[in-house]
Amino acid sequence: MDVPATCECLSLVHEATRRAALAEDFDPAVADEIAVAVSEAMTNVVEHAYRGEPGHAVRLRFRPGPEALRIELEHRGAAPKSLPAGVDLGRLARERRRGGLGVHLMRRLMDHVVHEELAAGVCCWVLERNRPRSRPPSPGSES
Amino acid sequence: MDVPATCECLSLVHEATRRAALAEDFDPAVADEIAVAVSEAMTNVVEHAYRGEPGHAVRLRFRPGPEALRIELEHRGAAPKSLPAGVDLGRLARERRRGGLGVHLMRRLMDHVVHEELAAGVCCWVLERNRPRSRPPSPGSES
Amino acid sequence: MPDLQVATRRAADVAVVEPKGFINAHTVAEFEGVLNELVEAGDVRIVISGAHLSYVASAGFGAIMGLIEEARAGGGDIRVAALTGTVAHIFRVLGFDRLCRTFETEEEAVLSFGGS
Amino acid sequence: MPDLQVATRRAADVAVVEPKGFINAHTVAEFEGVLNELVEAGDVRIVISGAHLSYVASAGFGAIMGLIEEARAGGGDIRVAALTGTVAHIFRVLGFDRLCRTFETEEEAVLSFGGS
Ligand SMILES: Nc1ncnc2c1ncn2[C@@H]1O[C@H](COP(=O)(O)OP(=O)(O)O)[C@@H](O)[C@H]1O
Ligand SMILES: Nc1ncnc2c1ncn2[C@@H]1O[C@H](COP(=O)(O)OP(=O)(O)O)[C@@H](O)[C@H]1O
Repeated sequence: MDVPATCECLSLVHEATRRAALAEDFDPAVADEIAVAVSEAMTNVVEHAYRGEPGHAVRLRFRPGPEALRIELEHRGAAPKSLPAGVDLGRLARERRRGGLGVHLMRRLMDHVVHEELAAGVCCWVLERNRPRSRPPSPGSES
Repeated sequence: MDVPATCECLSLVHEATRRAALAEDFDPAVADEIAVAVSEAMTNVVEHAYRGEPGHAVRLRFRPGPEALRIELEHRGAAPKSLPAGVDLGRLARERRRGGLGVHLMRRLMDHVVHEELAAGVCCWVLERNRPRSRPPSPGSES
Repeated sequence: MPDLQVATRRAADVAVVEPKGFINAHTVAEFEGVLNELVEAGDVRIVISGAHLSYVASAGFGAIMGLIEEARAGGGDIRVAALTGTVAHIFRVLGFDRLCRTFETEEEAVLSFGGS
Repeated sequence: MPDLQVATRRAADVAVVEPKGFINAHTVAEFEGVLNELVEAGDVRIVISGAHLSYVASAGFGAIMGLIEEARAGGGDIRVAALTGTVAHIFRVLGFDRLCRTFETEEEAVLSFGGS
């Protein structure tokens, strides 16, 4: 599905993602988390990959698999040279920084987050959230 | 939910609507019909109410009720002076017309379709699709 | 996979147009462009194969409506094949089965034009 | 109902900011604008009441992060109350409970500033 790469579409992307996750039997609370993570990836594409320029698109795909729900956001913008490994909130606050949390939040909410270069000029955020496992009975764990 | 009033958002509106209808337990085939009808209303707002001008928004609301799923598309564009009562396909084709089917299709797919003026300058497409009824047993109908 | 891709094949003197994806007011230009080019080039025996369409909004049916009489005036026609699900339903709901001949398969639609 | 509405109330010398809806990179300007104005006016004892927020993306937390030390430098603080569901979860997940004091209710948050 092609979506205009603008922040004005964030609420609709959020809602479509939330409903896709619910349809895949994720709990409502988890569906919300997945939707927030996908909104972060969309924001990243709009603000960093396309630098806020108008007229670009993001191709959004929901790919349910047996183990996980995979969501891809394909774009033709800039690839990040490097991504922050973690964040130091206290430092960011002392430096009056208002950003720098997006990638960190995606990683905290999802089980797998990568930015791939599929081909020259074609990039993709790939986010996966594992399906809940019915925990196998661990022998001797009864108290 | 505020959505940019552009045709580029149609696929996302379609998908969000389809999933909202599925979540309300409509059959997949009916959910597709509802999504097409809402896409037609969105197209109408973009092309007629806002005349294709950029920078406008549509406020999209899903309102599930006990009898029907109601969908509202609120906008601040032009209200239609009149709407076509029906269509004569043969005549439209002979006149080489490429449009004029949108409102007709909305009406055929939904149980209730109106365009309301909520306040000065604020208009709203209201579309409703009734929930399927478990048919009441009609006495003496058994053969 | 973009939202719509339109392939054109030839089967004898019939042009088979195969849109893949969905047709709405945003993607219709692509579909209409292909039909326009065929009709303008006098390539007016056209079959639209719907096998790979997930949905078609009124804009897509409008593109057929706007060109079918032109194709007929040129001695051809626009015929439709392999509609399924919601697309077939909306086709009927709009009354297109009275405007436009439909066939179960692409082969039948192509054969319906007769050889040349 | 727009996507976000931000109301501001006063409780003694504390400004209570109550955003309603959701905060993402599109709506954050509205939220940030209100916080900015308060801090710039020296109105630096701020409580954000989250009771009517459905979700907050990183942009919303970023707005708090970017202003909290300014508010503290002016003798005030930004404190947060009544977070629920996903908003409370993301607040913790980002580690904001170490940056910013939170309270169950708006009243507790207001009282935490002490009278004046
Ligand atoms: N797609 C990208 N292209 C270029 N640089 C990027 C990209 N994504 C992230 N970065 C870099 O990583 C930093 C942190 O990104 P992110 O966590 O998304 O922060 P923010 O929340 O401010 O967008 C950015 O400030 C930017 O320097
Ligand atoms: N919101 C509107 N504002 C003004 N005119 C309208 C509006 N909606 C419909 N109309 C009028 O009704 C006609 C038919 O509308 P519609 O069925 O939506 O056709 P189309 O499929 O070409 O958009 C339009 O050509 C237009 O003249």
